[in-house]
Amino acid sequence: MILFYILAFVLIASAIFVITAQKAVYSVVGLLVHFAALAIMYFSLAAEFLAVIQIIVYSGAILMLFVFVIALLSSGVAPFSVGPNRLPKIAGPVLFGVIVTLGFLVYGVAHIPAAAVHPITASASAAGPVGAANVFGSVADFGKALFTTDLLPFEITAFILMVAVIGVILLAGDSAPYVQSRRRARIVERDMREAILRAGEE
Amino acid sequence: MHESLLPVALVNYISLSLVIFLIGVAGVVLRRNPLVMLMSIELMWNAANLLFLTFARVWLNNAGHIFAFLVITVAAAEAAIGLAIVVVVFRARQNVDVDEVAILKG
Amino acid sequence: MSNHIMGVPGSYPILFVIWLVPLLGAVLCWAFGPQLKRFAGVLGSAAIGISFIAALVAWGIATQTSGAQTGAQQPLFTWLQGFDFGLLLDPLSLIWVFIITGVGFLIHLYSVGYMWNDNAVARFFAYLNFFVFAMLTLVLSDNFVGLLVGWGLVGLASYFLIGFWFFKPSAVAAARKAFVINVVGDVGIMFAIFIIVTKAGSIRFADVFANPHALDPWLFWTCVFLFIGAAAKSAQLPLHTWLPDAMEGPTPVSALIHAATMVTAGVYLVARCAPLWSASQDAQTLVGTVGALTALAGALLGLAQWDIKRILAYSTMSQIGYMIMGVGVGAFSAGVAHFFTHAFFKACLFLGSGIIIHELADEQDIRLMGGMRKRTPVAFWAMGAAVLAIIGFPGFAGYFSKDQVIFGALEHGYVWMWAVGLLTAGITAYYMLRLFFVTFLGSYRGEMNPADVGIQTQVAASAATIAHETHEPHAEDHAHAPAWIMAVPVAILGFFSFAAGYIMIGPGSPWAQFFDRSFPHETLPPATISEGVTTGLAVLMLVIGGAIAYQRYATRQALADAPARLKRESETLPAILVRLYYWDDLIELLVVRPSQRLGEFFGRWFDPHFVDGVVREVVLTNRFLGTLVRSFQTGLLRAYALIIVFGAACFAVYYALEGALR
Amino acid sequence: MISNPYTWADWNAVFPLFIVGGTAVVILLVDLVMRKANGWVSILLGIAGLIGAALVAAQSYGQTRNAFGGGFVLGGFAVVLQEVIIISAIFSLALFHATRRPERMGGVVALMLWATSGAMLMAGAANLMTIFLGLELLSLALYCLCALAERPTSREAGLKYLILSSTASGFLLFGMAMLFGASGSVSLASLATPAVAANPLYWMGGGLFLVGLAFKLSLVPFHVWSPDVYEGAPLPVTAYMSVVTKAGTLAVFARFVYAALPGGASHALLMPFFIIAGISMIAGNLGMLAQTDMKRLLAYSGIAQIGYIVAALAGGTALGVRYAIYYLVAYMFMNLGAFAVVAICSPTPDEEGSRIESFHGLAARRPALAAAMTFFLLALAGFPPTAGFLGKILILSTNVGAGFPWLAALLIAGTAISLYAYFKVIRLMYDRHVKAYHGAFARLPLAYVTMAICVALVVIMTFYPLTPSNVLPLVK
Amino acid sequence: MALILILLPIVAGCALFLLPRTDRTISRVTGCAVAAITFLLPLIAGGGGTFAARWLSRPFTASLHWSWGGPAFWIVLLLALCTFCAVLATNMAQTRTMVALLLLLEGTMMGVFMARDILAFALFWDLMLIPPFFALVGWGEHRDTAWRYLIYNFSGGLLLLLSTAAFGVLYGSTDVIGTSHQLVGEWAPWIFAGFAVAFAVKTPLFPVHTWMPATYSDTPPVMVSVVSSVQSKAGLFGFLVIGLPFFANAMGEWKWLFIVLSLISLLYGAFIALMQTDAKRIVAYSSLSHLGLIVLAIFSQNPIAIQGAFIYIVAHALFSAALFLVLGYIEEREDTRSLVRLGGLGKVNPKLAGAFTIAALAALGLPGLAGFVGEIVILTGVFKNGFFWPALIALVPIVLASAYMLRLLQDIINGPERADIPERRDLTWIEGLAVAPLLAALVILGVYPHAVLSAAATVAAPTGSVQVSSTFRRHEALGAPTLALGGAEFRTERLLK
Repeated sequence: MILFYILAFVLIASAIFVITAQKAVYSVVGLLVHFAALAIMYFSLAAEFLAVIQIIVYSGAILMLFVFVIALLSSGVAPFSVGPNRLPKIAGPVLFGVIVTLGFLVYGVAHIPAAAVHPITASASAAGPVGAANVFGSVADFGKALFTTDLLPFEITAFILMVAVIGVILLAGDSAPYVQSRRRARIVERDMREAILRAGEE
Repeated sequence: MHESLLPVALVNYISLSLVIFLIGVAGVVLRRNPLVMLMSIELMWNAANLLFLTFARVWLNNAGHIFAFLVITVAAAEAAIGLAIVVVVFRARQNVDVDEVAILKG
Repeated sequence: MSNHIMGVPGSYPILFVIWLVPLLGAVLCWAFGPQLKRFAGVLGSAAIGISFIAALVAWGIATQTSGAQTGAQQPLFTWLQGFDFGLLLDPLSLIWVFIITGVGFLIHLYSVGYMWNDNAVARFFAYLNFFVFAMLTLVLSDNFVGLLVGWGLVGLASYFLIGFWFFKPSAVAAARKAFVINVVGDVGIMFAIFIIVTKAGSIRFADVFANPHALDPWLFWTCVFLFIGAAAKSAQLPLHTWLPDAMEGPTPVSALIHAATMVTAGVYLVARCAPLWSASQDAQTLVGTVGALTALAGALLGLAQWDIKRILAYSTMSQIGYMIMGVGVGAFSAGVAHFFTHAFFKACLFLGSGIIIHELADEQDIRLMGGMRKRTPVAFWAMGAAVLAIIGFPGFAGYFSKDQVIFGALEHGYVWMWAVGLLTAGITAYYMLRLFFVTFLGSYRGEMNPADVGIQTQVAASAATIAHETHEPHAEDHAHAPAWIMAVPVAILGFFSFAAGYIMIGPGSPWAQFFDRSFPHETLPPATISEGVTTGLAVLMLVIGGAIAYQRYATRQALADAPARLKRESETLPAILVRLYYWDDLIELLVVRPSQRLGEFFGRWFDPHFVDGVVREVVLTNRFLGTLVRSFQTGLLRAYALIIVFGAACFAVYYALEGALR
Repeated sequence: MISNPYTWADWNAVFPLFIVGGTAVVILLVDLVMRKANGWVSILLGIAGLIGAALVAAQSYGQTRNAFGGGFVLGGFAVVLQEVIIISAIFSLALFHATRRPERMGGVVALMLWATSGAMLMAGAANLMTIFLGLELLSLALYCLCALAERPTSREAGLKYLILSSTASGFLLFGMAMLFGASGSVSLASLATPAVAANPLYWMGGGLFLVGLAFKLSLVPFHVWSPDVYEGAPLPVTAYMSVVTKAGTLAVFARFVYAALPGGASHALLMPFFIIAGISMIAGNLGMLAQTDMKRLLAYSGIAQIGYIVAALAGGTALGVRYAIYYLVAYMFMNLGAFAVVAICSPTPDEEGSRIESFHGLAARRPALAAAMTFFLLALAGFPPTAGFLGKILILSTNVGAGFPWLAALLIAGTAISLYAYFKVIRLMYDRHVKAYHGAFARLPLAYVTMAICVALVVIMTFYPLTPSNVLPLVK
Repeated sequence: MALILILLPIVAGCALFLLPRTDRTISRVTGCAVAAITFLLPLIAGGGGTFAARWLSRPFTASLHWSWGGPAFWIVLLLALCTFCAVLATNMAQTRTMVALLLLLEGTMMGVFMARDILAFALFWDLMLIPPFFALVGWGEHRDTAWRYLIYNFSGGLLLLLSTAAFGVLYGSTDVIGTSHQLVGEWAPWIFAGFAVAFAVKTPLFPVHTWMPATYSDTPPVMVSVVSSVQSKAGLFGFLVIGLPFFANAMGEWKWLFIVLSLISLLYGAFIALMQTDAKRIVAYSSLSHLGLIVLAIFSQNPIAIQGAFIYIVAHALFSAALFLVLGYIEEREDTRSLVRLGGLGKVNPKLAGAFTIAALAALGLPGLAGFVGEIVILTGVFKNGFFWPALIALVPIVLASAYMLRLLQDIINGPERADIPERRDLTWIEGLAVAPLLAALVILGVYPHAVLSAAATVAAPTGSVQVSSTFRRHEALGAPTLALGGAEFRTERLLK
């Protein structure tokens, strides 16, 4: 319980840091903290596999990508803000209003359910596909679901990853000489496909 | 529904993820740096993930886990493409200030 | 009683001859005009002549009786469902047919000479024949719609003939004025027809007159609307102003249309609808009043005119006033009688004046005439007879008919109309004799400076010049027509101006017998003043008027200083008469101008800027809204994000509320 | 070992989708092998694969199959939508300038095919997971495709699309999470119970879910991205996006309307959506008024047109979904036909968009093209005798019958406004007083074919208005 | 058979575009031949020439259903005649294009007038806007005229569409023209209002008329002769075949509004025509005035008045076509249509003047010509139904008509000759042939209108009888809806009263 509040504090603080940090690199650091806290939160929710994935994929892959790009772009002079702030003056109040409105939303969702949710729990709980409490969230449980009931989404992710790969190659290789990008594409593509196959075998 | 499996009340989880989500929203609107915008979007998606896992726990339904896994995968792909686009924009302009990227309007 | 007047149904081919031969003449003249040239006149006259002969032949069928019916009725065809057309020849229409074709024939003949030098002679005769056809349609129709068709067509013919010299702006304007005022009359009749169709369920005279009270409570209004038509056509107050202007047409046209026939259509209408008028006392009073006032007003205006044709026009107006008064108050036979005699003497006067005008190369101002007795003796004698007729000189045609009318008013109980009739008779005597004296006596003043006789130069000169220019002589010859062509008709008409009245003396006269079955008989209380006294008073008025005219214009003294007197008189005429009671100005001010202003306001301002402006506003609003929509499209990524977030927030509020309130 | 719970029947249901996705891989391989080939090989291969997929998918029409435990429901509705998506993809491929950058053609076609498979997945997706994945597969491919042209506007379009779409996906995901929380299941069918409807989470989740859909459909006010992205993206991609994104999302929306709504809740739940559909009809047409770029104009037009289509679903009547499909198909042909003409007339195909100037005096230069363009614009405006006309009639009658006369009135008002914009283009083509544009026409044989087919079908659809009869129920 | 009348002109019109741009002879010969065929075919074949094919079965029954029988017969002949005359009179730089547009216009209007299905009616209703629009784009003097024409009429068309949809949903079928079935219920007046606005715009009626003067003065005369004579009758025809048979009650509810508007149109158009100087605008505003009379007739709902309306439709078509053709000739010769600059044409061009005179006289309602018949019959009927004041007020514009028509006529053909008038040739025989049939028809119709009215009787029949209201047939939706949609279902119930 204490853990939850600590994590909640860390999560919110790091999130605010992410969006307020002066430099993009600081934001990345904030995000790293955020993801780490989130992974712990996932553990507390009995989602061990997801927690691991969170660390590996987000912190390990995505954030590294961000760092690379920041490094790449920072070679220029002040690439992130070169002109005046063009956002209309009205934007501040509007955003404030929006946040307040969504605060209202929090209020609504947080306080109404107490009356509304409970009556249905009994009837609804029987309906859902419910796993056993002890194995819930384990890697085996997760893997089984991934390769049986939710096999189709998993297959689709293969396409998504291929899109990402080919897309990035086409975009990034745009101004590079043709042959090189072509070769690179081939290699990356083969690697991706192997990775997907491997994932499928697991 | 097995709300008792949660360490604290469900409301707290929902509120937490909402707050993180809103912070992400604010980040998208307030920041001019596309990289930070992308990060803010990651915050939003992660808030959703947190919610998925919470409800997966409550309902003892690992579909939420699968969903969260898929979201992470998609987020990775999306981040890769997003960064690539940022890079190509940068190549053309030597900066990536989103307030300056406004040729298209009207 | 009143259903006596409708003809015996049957097949009467002769009616088609009367009716359609003029149309044939018109078509031939129109189609073969370039080939016919002057022979168009011969052809046109022949057509009318045939028609006249046919009318004579048809005397028998027109007066035949069968049971309650008199005359001949020839069904034609179903114009529309419930609107059956047919021809009707009964004594009343026969009289009109006689005048139209008989006097018409003479005028046609005269026109051959009058239009000798005009290029468009074929067109002229085509119009003239067409007019005769239209007028015959009017009087031969056995129903109101057919009558209205004829009514409109004579208006058209009149329009064509007034504007015959269509390159002359004044003629064109006069034609338009005549037509428009006549359309006012047409719509009046139209409205009467609505009432008749609605109430009586038929448009045939026979059915409507069988029971006039079927029109109640609209009977009076039917009469009023019919009379609007009559007033417009017959130049009664207040729709009279077109008639003097109509003198812009060639003189034979004035004689035929604007004196003898068309303008008396109103008299015909009232006489034809005698059963309606008999049934409505109010209508009698109204129409009699208008007639009497018109008679007086026309005569007064005649005092202030110098243009020979305009004087005659006002006298026509005045005389038709008599007729209308006659038929209006119920003295139908008397009114028709005055029409009959008037046709002769007025046609004679116009044709005679035409000879003078022709002689003087289109000069029409009597102040520039004088001494015409020697130059145009035929005109002098014929017009002399006609003037005596019009002023009601005992023994001449007008004496008998006018007397009947004036006494008829008294007989029907309208004493003041009787008095007005007598007064008008005196005035008529004065101005007609003035016309006669100034024109024919003394010495010729045509070589004088117009200003010396009181003519405002610009007006007179321009009129004369334009009149000069209008005649476009044939290239090949400038010769005048043989004199007899114009003289003979005038002479014949002059004779009838004298003689036509003798058929109508006394209660058992041929005239009275002829119309015995045509008009409703009424038993009237004996008049307070006997007919003899009336006649005596009329003659007295005539003598007074004539004496003044003689004293002023015909004595040796007067003839000697005629120019100076004319000048003085021209300058001292009362303005109200010179400006025609300001009636034209008033119409201009109250009707024409407002209409034009309204038209301009609507057309120049209201339509483009208001009605269309509203539409344009809508379009502009659209443009503005389009700009508004696009103004959100700033191109700023963050602004877009904000808009989306804002929209999402709105959604969220809605769903939070919906979810919570559920 | 884990036993696979799914049989061949399940895999058959998604077979067309994998044909398309597989073709993309084949194209990449062929591209590797045949280095010297110009882009036509890729395009023709892609078209062949799509046609194959279309034929296979057509086999399933007339049967309803519930594959993958409710993840994918194949039936009349899904098949029709898949066919729409495939045809749009074929017609869009036909608009590519294959010879311009042949070395990239393979990748581009592959991306487009994957996007197509994503949209096809959406057409049958019946649980939140497949919906999300289909949507993202489509979107991710489109981000790349949008940014691919070598001009700043294209990059900008890619960036804007990516950021905004991801943000909207965030809303969508959050909504999905709440829906999951409300029912404890990711299946749409399980949402359709009264008990779930009593849960505020369901309402909030449904609302955010609809925000995400509204963004993809580009309904006002979530439309802001579409004019910019359409203008910036390469023309074939714009053409593709204008139909496929909408078709896929519409499929999801229709399934949500017809399958995921518990009794009694639908009216209140969907009302905001129909309101913004109504606003879109007006605002989209207003936005068109002063545009000078054809793609942008058609983007605004698309905003309005999707408003009409969504309006057809108002009231959730049985006929409404059929008419929505009818109008969608009509819109596909009209819009793609118009894009084909624009593609042919674009002065410099891969550079600065398609300015309206290139249509000035077109009637004198290429009467047939001008006539075709006129026809398509008339069709979009709802003039007879086009499917746009009949489609509007059908939607109007649905709205009136379902108790949404105000939507019908807005449709009428919007159409009236749209006239200006469409007829401005028509007038510019025919007006002799306008200075004619003189530029080359693109050599796109396939685009001419597309144009001809579209004209024919738009007319034929008017007089033989076939609508699929077995589209309901959407969930077994 | 009926389909031939629609497709032949359209196909021929499209085919003409294959000819070279400069062609004059072939296109005119073809055009005349097509118009002649469309004129003769119904005459020779007789009957209804019905073509019917099922089009929609849901959400309501609709058919592609056309027939030239009944009231459409005379309008079809009229349209073919006017097209024939217009094609014959076409003589301009772009003859081929103009003839093609005229044929397209004919074909599309055939589709309107022969329609036996409201949806088919609506289909061609919008379609017939296209040829004049292109004529305005190609030849118009002002840029926004084409817009005005299109926006107004298409907006009306959209309301027509909305009402058609509502009609179909409520009644179950749109394949109804030629039958009579009274619609009642709270929605009926509003459905009718949609129709009525569309018809009023097309006619046009007072507040929505501003497209008309501009269009009539800007469009080439040959095109406007067809537009003003026949196309403007589509709205009135709609009132006759859709309004009266199905919405007699609704019309009764809107009666006074439309009567007042029609009276305003009558007076307003007449007053404006009084002061215009553009000859074509005078005729345009006179059309506003004249057609107001027909609207008055229709809304008086008197059988006689409706007969009169029918005959006046034909009469107005004939004389407005003739007037515009003649004005076209004049404009072609003198290069102006300003009354200020024209004058004295009658002397040199007597045939032209004669044709012009007859047409103008018919327009001002001279007894003996067709216009008069319509006026008197209409107003008789109006009066008969107790509309005293409307009938009386409607007489005023007749007087005004004589004033403005004579002004038009006289200012052009009368008066002194103008020295600066360039061309001085009289009508050629082809030009004469183009107006002669119209003028002849005016005379014949004026003298013997019974022939046309016996056809018109079929239109007026339903109004004379007592209307029996009935419940609507409810359309059967396909299958059962999967969901009971509470609110929506409730509203549906109320709508389907």
